[in-house]
Amino acid sequence: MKKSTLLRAGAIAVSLAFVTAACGSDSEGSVSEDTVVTEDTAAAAVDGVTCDGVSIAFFGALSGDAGNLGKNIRAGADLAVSEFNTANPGCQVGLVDFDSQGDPAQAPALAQKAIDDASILGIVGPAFSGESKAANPLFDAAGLAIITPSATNADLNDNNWKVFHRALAGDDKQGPAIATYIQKTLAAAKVGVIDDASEYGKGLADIVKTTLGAAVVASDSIDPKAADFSAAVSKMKEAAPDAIFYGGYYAEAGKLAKQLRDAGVTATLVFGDGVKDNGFIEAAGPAADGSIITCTCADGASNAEFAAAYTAKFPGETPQTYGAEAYDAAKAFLAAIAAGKTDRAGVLEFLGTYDAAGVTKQIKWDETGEVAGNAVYAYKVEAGAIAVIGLIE
Amino acid sequence: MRDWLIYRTFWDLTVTGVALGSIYALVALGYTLVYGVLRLINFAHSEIFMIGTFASLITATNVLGLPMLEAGDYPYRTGFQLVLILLACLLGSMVLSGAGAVALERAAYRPLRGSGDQFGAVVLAFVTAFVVGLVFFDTPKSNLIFGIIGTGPIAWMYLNIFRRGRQAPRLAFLISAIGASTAITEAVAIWGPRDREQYQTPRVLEKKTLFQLFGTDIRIDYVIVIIGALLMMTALLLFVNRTRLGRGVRAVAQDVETAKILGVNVDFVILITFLLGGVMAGGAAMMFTLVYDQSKFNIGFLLGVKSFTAAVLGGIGNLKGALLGGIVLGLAENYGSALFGGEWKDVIAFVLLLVVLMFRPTGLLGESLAKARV
Amino acid sequence: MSDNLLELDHVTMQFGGVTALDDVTFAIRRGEILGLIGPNGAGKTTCFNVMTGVYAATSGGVHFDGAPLAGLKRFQITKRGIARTFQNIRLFPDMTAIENVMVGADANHRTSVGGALLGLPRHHREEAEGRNTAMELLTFMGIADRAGDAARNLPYGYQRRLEIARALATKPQLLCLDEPAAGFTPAEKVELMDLIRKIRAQGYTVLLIEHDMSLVMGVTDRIVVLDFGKVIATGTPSEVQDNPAVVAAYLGVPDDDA
Amino acid sequence: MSLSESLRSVTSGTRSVSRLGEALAKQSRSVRWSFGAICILALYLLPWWPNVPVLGWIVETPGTSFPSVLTDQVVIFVLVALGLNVVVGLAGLLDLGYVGFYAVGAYTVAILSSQHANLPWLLCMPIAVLVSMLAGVILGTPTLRLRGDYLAIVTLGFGEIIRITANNLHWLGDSRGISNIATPPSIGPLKFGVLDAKPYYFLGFTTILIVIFLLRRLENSRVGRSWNAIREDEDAAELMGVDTFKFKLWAFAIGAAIGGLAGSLYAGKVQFINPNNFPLQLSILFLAAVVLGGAGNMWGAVVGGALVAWMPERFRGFADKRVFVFGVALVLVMVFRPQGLIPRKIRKERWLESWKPSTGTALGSKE
Repeated sequence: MKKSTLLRAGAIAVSLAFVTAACGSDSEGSVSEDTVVTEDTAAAAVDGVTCDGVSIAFFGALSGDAGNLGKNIRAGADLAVSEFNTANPGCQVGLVDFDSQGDPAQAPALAQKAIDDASILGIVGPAFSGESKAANPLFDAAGLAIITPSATNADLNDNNWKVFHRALAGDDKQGPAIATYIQKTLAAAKVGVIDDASEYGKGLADIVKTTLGAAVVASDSIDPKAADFSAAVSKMKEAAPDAIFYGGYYAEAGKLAKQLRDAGVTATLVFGDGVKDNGFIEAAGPAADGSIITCTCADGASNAEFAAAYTAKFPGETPQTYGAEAYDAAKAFLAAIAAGKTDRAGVLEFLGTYDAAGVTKQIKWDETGEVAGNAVYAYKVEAGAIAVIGLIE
Repeated sequence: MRDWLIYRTFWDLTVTGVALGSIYALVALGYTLVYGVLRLINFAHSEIFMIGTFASLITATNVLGLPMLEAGDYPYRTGFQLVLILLACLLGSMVLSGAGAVALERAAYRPLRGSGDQFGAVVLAFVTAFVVGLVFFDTPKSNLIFGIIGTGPIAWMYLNIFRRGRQAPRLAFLISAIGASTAITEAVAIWGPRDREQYQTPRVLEKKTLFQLFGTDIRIDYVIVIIGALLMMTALLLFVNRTRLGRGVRAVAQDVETAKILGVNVDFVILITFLLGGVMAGGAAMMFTLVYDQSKFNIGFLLGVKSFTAAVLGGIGNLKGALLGGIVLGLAENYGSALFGGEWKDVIAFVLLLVVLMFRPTGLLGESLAKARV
Repeated sequence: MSDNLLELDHVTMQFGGVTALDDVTFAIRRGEILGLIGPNGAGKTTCFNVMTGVYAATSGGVHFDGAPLAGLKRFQITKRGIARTFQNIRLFPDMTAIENVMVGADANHRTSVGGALLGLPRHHREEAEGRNTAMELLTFMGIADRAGDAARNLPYGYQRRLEIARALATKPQLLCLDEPAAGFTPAEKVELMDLIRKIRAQGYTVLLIEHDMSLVMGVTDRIVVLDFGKVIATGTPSEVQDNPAVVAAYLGVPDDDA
Repeated sequence: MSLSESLRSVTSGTRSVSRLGEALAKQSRSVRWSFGAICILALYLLPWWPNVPVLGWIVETPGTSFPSVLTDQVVIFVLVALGLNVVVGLAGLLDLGYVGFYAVGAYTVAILSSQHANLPWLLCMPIAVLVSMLAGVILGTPTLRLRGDYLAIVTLGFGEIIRITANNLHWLGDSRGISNIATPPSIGPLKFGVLDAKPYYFLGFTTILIVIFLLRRLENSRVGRSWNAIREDEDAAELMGVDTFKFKLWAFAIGAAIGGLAGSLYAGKVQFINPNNFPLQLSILFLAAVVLGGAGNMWGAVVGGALVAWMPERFRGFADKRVFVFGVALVLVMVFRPQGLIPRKIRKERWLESWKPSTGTALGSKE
């Protein structure tokens, strides 16, 4: 029973993979055409692809403090690869892990190892912005294509890395969208902004602050390693804003939300994609209720096919943040392999013309590696779960 | 704008600062006691605190059966039941932290003093066998069994090596402490049910405002923390100054050799010192979970560093200094964060320490546990 | 130039409420062996510590070779020409005997980081000079056979002598010995007395704190007696021996207790 | 084989190493020199060791690039351990914020070659060393008067202050860090690019050799003796004429300079730094490296630094558990070998055997 579900889901996914492959060569193909082509190519492709000794790699934290996030991302890539391998007995693609622990100090040596492994044709990752900056120059020099499913830092694409791609919009898209949401949808006149002084959190908070301008009545930074945020809480309590945006990760967001509510702050809490994790709800408890979370990531769970395939491969689990993006990223590489690209230059070139419907969005990159479209989704915490509200206009 | 804010929020910051400072102070006591007696920075004391927060969690959920969250709401309790739960958690924290501190002393420090005993040998042997087992086994259970089987012969061997031990250099104690700290933290992170994620302790105390002071809400949890810290502090001072064992602690703090000649059982006194420090850290841990209701494997590290800073600020080895240092540090961090922004919090703490040491090289109240009665 | 090498001028030293030295005045003449005696807690070692800069006197001053010592750091006082040993041996335990002495000899050297890094001629000259000084002193003290051993591994008598050798290596004018015979057998004490005389014969001035009366009486030229931080007698050994105040202090005559 | 047995074999291993050293010391100068030359040559070829059978299996770092591990971790840790050993092992000053100096060196290069100017690495490196040294003096001047353990917490604070300042000041690149840091200039076949780590290793190893050479000179001089004396008994040292403050400050400054040197090498290699490269935990790891190897013994520091850097990469397969194992190993090594793997040795004065009294006696030379 389970197995058949798996197979069915696999077949669907594989067909999707081959759509993308077909589209790769046919760069003019539109979305509607794709869906039409799907049915035809799926059957034809099963015996079509042969390859030997090729693999793609996952680069990101699998252990250490950020390990859980990395495991979720890797799962998406893993799903795509195993679907591909099931469908192509003649082309078994490997998935090699590079566990950076999210540490920029370890990243260059791992990147070097990935580069030295000639079978690796593409990298899903690096997962974080810091390690991206440390590792990407190496990938760039080696001409090894990367698609990051999660590093959203705004200035990553300013580095003229020709190998750089990302499967979701950057914080330069997310920040203004958050500001818009706060001002338009929440209609907040007074806004408080807090960040965790990290690259991601402060970067996002700064964009939000700049966009909101005079509406920001109070702002502060917290030390994410500390347990007590009373200085920031007192400040917010005094300024009594209508909404508070926090730029940072979910663990601290949970503690902060709780302390804000305990102090009697009633403002609507707004967070960025770093908070989109069940850990936030667990940490904040009832204090999380009604919080708004934005993400440039799509909700993988709301794509029924993808969610079903995911649960089939990882029983009892549902797609987590960035899992769907990682799936799309891996699919792009697999499409390249399916199109007969077996060297890095070929894969890189292929990505430049890639244009296919992914689980999350239409995947097509501009010259800087930014994915087309500025989709930023809003989510809301309701009854102990993060539910998607929709796109932020 | 900032000046206006700090004026209006001054009393708010004072209350939270004193509450956080009280927790610093209780943890600082452990550093100060051990330092006063052994001249050792007990780097692993932060993990004793961490164990305490988990003890509170285990007592509340596993022993008392409280749920972490009740239908999306906190499992508030009131009246007699509330007091009982809080006391049980306090007891659990104190017992486990105290036991942890004692075990730490006997396994990681005592062998370095050249007087390692069976207990230390067994603990070290078990850990050794366990680590070796990691090479062969993947599941914690089989590893555990392997560890227990391996313990016997290795412990016997260790005991023999202990017998010819002599006092190690002080740096060795520090590194052993760092090693123990790393091992404890990582063990919780690896084999804890939630890995490296945060744990939530059930919130049984509703954080009601008791009264207002200078326009600031005074919450019940802060009041409990401040009063609790003062009570524990007083009890410790009474113990050290009024009891025979306390005199022993002071004697060893003053001069180990003389104390030995006078017939004080130095190893036992050191054990008591660690126990006291652990119990205080356990109390601090329970109060910590009361205010912040959460815990994590690495929660002790930064808090430990801060508490040690507080101990030095007040004058290391000085019990009252630990209290003063903790509260001064808690307040300085709060006021400083409000003035300069929270991202500078730790800078403020350390600059304060530097400035104080510049003018008072042995801290605010001077050092010496031996003179704690002054 | 005055005849006195070192003068204590109305030195008072208080710790909190306790007066350890009370208006102490005495002088050490060039080339003599002066004994500083007194019952336990009389302030002898405190007196030493004030002289060598460990404590700054509460009031009064110390003059050495005609110049005040106030405000000088300890190592500067050593370089001026006062060297000392310690009541409880304080060698550098993990360094060899020869290194211990060379640290003393280094007081007269000037090579620092730059010179050592570049291997300047002065560095080599001073190293050679230090080794020679150190070996000769060890030979002089009769402990050269253990020159290469760690100080902690030397027998007790050797350690005491090594401390003297280390102090002498600083080329002092005044050598201060703090109970050098503590723990010695009578035979060793006799040897030590010879040694002190030999040191004096080389032109050093010696200040000796000692408990053992026979040693003090046998070797010193003059004696200063301290009791409760006050100088109660000064004179030759025989004068001091007959001084009733000294006898009272040592024997604890009841009316002195008041 | 149980861990304690392997511990014992490590012990006997270091013992046989020291026995080898003793045996070598008895040999003639030419034998000793050629042995040293062979060792140095072999170490220069370290990046190729994984290709050697058996030895290769031992040293290789599965899952990550061995030459990069050498340059990014091993060389840096060895240099840092050498520098910290001056402070902790020789002068006996407990420094828990050594990462601060490492950061100052790396940031100086980053600022001068990328963030605010475009100076070449070769010019930035000496400036970085000087700036770190200056940082050492600035931190040391007020704090070295404090007693031992107060120094520990103050230095720890210093390391954090450096990191947080770098994290919060836009001028220092804040939390985003600084990219595009200049690499060392290529000389002939040695191309300091992005992909080949070997030139960096040769540079790093040469730097280590030079640092060892210079430190040996210091150790065998009045400076080294003064440091030892301060470590053994500070009060006695000062009363023997050692200007303790000056030499402690020198120890601090030299340690800081070497830390800064390591930082400048690191920045030049990876070309990107951010404050997360310099966490407080790294200071503690550095200290562990020195003490594990044997505080006060330069070779101990080298071995300790190399082991602490290399082991986690060698045992990547253990993922999370390696940190736990490292903690346990620290305790066990300290319990059974408290002086470190290669303990400090009593100096052998080779000249003692051939010493003959000179004409002028030391005592007679007085007036």
